Amino acid sequence: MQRIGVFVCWCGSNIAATVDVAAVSDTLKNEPGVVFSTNYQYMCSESGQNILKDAIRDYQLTGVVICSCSPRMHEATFRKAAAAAGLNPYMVEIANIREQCSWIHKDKAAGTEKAIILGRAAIAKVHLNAPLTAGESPVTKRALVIGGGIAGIQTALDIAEAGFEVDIVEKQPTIGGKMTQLDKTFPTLDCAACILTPKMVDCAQNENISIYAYSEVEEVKGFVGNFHVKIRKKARYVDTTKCTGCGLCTEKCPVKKVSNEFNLGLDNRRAVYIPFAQAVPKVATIDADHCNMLKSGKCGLCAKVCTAGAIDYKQKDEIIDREYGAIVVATGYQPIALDKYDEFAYSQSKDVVTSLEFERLTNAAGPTGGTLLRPSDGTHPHTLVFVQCVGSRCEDDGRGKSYCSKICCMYTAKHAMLVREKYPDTEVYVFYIDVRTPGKNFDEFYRRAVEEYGVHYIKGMVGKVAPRADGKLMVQACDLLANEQLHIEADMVILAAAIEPDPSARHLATMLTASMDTNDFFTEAHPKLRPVESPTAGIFLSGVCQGPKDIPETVSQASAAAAKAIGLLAKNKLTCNPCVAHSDEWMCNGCSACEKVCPYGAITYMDKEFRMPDRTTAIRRVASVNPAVCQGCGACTVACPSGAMDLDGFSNSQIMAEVDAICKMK
Amino acid sequence: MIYSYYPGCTLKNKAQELDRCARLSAQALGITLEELPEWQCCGGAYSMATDEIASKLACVRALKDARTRGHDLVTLCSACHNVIKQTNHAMAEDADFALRANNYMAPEAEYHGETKVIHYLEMLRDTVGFDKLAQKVTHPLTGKRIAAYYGCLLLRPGKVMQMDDPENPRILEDFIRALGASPVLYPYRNECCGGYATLEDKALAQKKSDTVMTSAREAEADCIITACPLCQYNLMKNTPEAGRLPVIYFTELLAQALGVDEEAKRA
Amino acid sequence: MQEMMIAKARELLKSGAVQRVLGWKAGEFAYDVEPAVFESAQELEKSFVYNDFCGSNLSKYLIAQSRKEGKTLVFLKPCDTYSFSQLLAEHRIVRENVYAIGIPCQGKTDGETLKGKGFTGILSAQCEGDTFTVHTLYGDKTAARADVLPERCLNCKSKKHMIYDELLGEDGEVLDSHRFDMVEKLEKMTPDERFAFWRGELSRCIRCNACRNVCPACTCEKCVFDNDASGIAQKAAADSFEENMFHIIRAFHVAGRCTDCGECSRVCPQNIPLHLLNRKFIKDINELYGAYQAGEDPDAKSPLTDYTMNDAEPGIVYHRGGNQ
Amino acid sequence: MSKEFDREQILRTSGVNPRKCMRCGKCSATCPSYDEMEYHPHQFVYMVEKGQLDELMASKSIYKCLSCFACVERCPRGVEPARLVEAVRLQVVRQQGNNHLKANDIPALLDDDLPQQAIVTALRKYSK
Amino acid sequence: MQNEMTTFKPKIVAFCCNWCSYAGADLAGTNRLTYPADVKIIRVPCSCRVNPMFILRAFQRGADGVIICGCHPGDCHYTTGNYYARRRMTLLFSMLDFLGIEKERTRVEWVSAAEGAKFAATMNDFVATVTKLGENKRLEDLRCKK
Repeated sequence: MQRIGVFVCWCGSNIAATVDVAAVSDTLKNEPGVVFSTNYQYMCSESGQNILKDAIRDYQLTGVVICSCSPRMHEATFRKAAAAAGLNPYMVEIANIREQCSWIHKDKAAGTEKAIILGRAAIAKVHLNAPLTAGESPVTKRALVIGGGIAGIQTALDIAEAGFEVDIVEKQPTIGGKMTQLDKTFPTLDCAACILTPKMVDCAQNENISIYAYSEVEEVKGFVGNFHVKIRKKARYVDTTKCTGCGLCTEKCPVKKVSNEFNLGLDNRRAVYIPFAQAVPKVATIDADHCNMLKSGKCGLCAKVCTAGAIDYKQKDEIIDREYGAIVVATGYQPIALDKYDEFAYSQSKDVVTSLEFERLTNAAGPTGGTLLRPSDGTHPHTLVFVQCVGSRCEDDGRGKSYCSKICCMYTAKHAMLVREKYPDTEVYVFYIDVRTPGKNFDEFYRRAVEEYGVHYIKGMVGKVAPRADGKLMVQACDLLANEQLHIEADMVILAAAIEPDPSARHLATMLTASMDTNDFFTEAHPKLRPVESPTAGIFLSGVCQGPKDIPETVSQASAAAAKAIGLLAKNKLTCNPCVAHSDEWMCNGCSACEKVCPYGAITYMDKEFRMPDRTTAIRRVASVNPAVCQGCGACTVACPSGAMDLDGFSNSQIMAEVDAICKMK
Repeated sequence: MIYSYYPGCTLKNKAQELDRCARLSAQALGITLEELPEWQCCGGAYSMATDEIASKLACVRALKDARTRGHDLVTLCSACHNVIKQTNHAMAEDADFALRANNYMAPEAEYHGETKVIHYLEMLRDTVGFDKLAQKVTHPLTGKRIAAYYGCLLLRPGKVMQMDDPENPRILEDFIRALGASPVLYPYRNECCGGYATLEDKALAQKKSDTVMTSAREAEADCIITACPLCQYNLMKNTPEAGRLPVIYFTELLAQALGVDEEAKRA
Repeated sequence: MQEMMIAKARELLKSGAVQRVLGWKAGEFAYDVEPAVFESAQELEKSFVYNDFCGSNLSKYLIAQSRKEGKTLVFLKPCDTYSFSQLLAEHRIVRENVYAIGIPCQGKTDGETLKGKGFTGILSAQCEGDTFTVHTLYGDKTAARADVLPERCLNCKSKKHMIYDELLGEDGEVLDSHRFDMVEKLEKMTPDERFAFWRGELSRCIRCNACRNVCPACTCEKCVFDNDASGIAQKAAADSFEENMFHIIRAFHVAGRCTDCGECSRVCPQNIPLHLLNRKFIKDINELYGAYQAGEDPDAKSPLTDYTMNDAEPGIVYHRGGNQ
Repeated sequence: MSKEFDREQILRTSGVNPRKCMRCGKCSATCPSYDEMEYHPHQFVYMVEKGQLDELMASKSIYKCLSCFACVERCPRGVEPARLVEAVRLQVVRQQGNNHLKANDIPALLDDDLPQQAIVTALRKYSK
Repeated sequence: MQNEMTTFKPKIVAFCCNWCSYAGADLAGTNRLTYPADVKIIRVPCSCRVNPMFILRAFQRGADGVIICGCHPGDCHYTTGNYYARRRMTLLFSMLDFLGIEKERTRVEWVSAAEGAKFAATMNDFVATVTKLGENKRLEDLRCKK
């Protein structure tokens, strides 16, 4: 018989307000095996933990039940405390009487009754607990960073700096991400390329960093410390070891009318291209969808002009198998499609552009060489209207996003300011619902746009943009403070489109078994206390893949994710989860059902000799679980008809004891 | 292909051309429109009030009748279409409204929005197909610059009407192309002409109609087509005569292109 | 056929190709035929039989026999070969130690069935064509063959042997049987009617474990119901509810593995149609996850250790099959 | 009738939850009758929420809505201000003797081409 | 009797996978979304850990409804666990229905860690459904010899 101690936490008033904690501890005192029962204000506090430790020693407890918050919150805390007092940490069970009891029930009697039942279930389980010892598994000392934008670059540099190998996988032909497309950055107005491209070069030159550009993650297997990843290196049809990035092929290619994605389709590129001058790696890529040679076998001009002999039309996708100890997700974002917001006439007029397109139109390396010109006729625009919150902060109706995209207020202030600075003859209107500028020097920046640059900030929304036959855009809007409807003849309208996670993230999350929220942003392990870790061990989050952020925030999070990954890689061994499956060889039939459902290949079979009761020997095929590989899902335990396969910590008898305790009441 | 057909009051009176040309064209396209025998006025405007039940029952009866007959219901007048479609949507989605409406009517056969309601244009697009329609055109309107006027009721609320993108529709433009003419895009084609206010506030109706008319004229259209008798009236009566483009029903254009209108006149 | 089989067995024993023969032996009464191991020609001569009462499925006995030194000759009827094949797939039989001879089967009757048809004092029985003659204490009685066969043989799913080393007689075809008719009939009942039906049937269970012992899919080294650690062991006496659980769990444990040999119902002393539970699973699997018959294709993935991304949701149960 | 009763009734009739409004003004930005209205669509939402109903119910603005559904279509929060305008109007015209358009007035307003639906809808919208 | 009927409090066992649904239940708590206290949650690592024996055992011991919650298909922490659970539970529920036991007493619902509201709504709905069915007699009666 176990000697069980019960500890009921008040959690201040969080539990005590709807659960009579004294009644719970008093009632549970009478349960079989319970030799000590108490309640305390904050069990997780140091004095609370001391109560636990003292009781374990004083009452020679062999099992502990804590009635408190969710085990997802403090199970580890209490296990550690128990271990400190000499009790096996896996002899601790938590009854969740906060999230799943006190917080959801208003009636104290009902709450108390339920808390008692949950306590009894935990006690019933502890009776069947056995001390478990965690095994250890080695750590592969290499990290994978998925996404080569500023987030991925910063994470990779920090990890490499700490002395660990790190691979960057980027689906585009170059690293750099969205930031390469930006002109200036708020609130300091330094040029994006000037601060980003040196970092890209650092990545290329750092011997600890390998860049897999134009590549995608194909498959992820394994677990924290031991991920096995397949990377698909897409065929560029260019031998990257030979290509010097001279760009001659990109000048000679006869296919000239391919929409240039780097400039968001505002101009064209060739079928063989280098996205931009500072690309890393600076090598050409042949776009197989448009290359004449690859489509019809007729051309071959680029191969002829390439003095390095780098063109290889026969190149195939390559699959690279790599092992990693940690994975950092940095998949970034994209602006939403605006086809569902055509009251702003985005698809009806070339002069209605997104803010990211506007960045290209003002960028010295952009299609207009940095001179702001109307895309429709190349004339200088005089009246510009910026519309905020296009698709952000919308009711969840499939049209837009319910969240604030966070970066638009600041980049719009930047755009407005830059336009007014460079072209003082312009009138610039910004229609806003709220101006949100929390950040260092952010509000000052916005105020400068208003006060020094004379940008017209108008509280209200644009209702309709009507492209007139003469090329003017009739903007119909509301000035809420003046209580009037405005009709502005504009030359350009710039829409601050909401941002959304990159669409590749959804599939990636499935491969990583990392959870996502309803907006497809990766979920963090704890919204406040573990913001850069995924709940899935060994997966870390960097940048906008976790939620909208600007560059400073992204870089901070990238470094934080790197620090977490470094902390993991610095360990030689990881403590395994001891709640793993094991097979009772005497009962095992060797039928292979368990092996077939194991997602980790943790089960193998061997022929084993048994001494039977009648002293004869028999050779039988039996299953054996590798505890370092098993992750403890329990799929095998249900596939096993004989019950030979069971799961430590969640055994058949333990779960049934819980079922019994819950069901047999009254 | 057989459809039940709900013409509506105006098509029996002031907008007979809209109806007549639609019937002739449907016949030429191999489509049978069976007019519901006992339809009543839809009410002209959909009441958004949740407690307006009785005023929607005429629509529910028509919808129920169409269900009994087993054919999808085709409408033509934009207003009727809007009212019937919104009523049908409410019967399907708003359980409380459906309960109360059903209680008013013969409760032995409850109605829950089973009938599919489509506009004549949707029938042309989805059943006939604009490519097939183009093949049947005998008198192509080549060279004509035609401005499609959608107004409000065909498109909005988009979630209910689901005919086309409410902000950038193309069904009428595709229709115009199928007839061999050139569609003219102009920004006010889906803005209100002020028609409902024509009795209450003539000046308002005139102002709104003029915006639409001016916008179409500036886009250098030869004429405007519409599916709505009230829009047609409003654009013709409440705009200054100078610079007014002819406003005709889209079915008139259709009958013309199919060559059926001439035949009718000869016969 | 019996003579051919004895001759074959004798020959293989004599040549040393096999060390023992697994077959059927006659008992006290004509219908008391039971599985037996023969190790010599004499034993074969003395009691080896193959007749209309050899219904029992020998494949399960191979688990023990194939682990013995040397080879075992086994005679397998078509439906026994399904079980044999399934057990091989589950690594339960050492294939090298088995020499399997497929034998034809036209359906097997048994004492219970005959008694159920009103035959008493049975001495022996034989079948000529479609006429079944029973010699009884009270004289010979005849019946049409179809009238004396149990349900499982009337709805025989296959006369084809799935696996064998050698064939005696002709091989048959997989048949279009009506074996799911009764399941369908039950599905069409209201839940109340179904409940009444099963209450009537299952309430007769005496938990003798005969079904479990005969079942070629119930081959666990130790049954979960006998396993203390499982938390459900040895509760039969304590709680009448256990029986329901026993039959549901047993059916679930053999789901995707049951070859539908019908032995469970044959041996049930209370005549509970237990095979209907298994057939319900087979029918559901066929309908939800594609046609599958355990024992048919050794390379096919068992439906319960397999999945597709687009499998039906459990909620489908609320909409399909059965009246409300 | 009390103000609170009116407010309750209007909220119920309209089915609108004015608390969903985030005060972006897109309804008023899009409204074709804006200049004809004393109180604009966004003000209807705000004023109903605050209970300033006397002003709204006395205002001619309630007859200016064209039922064009533009605000319904474009509201980012799904508030549907047109429903509120209609509900306030109904609250007025449903009261005895409050018909805005009287049958006797109609003949004077007619012309030969006016479609029936104009009359039907005017009666429906402005009278009880 | 009348009174007994109206105050019937069902016993509901909810098996929740640790990674999604248990976290979803925690989120429901964090957001103070209420559902009846009749629901008692048992934490399992994955929905594939739920053995049909547990469900039958719950019914045996007097549960009136059993619900299994797991990650959405495709989002399983262990990649494939819920796919197996989905097949197992589909077949088991179908069998219970075959035996004439009310199918509404069992349910599988996929609830992610972000779906606190869905968790609460699911539990409210399930409790309401089971309450309407009343006490679970059938499984207990099935072998009643009287």
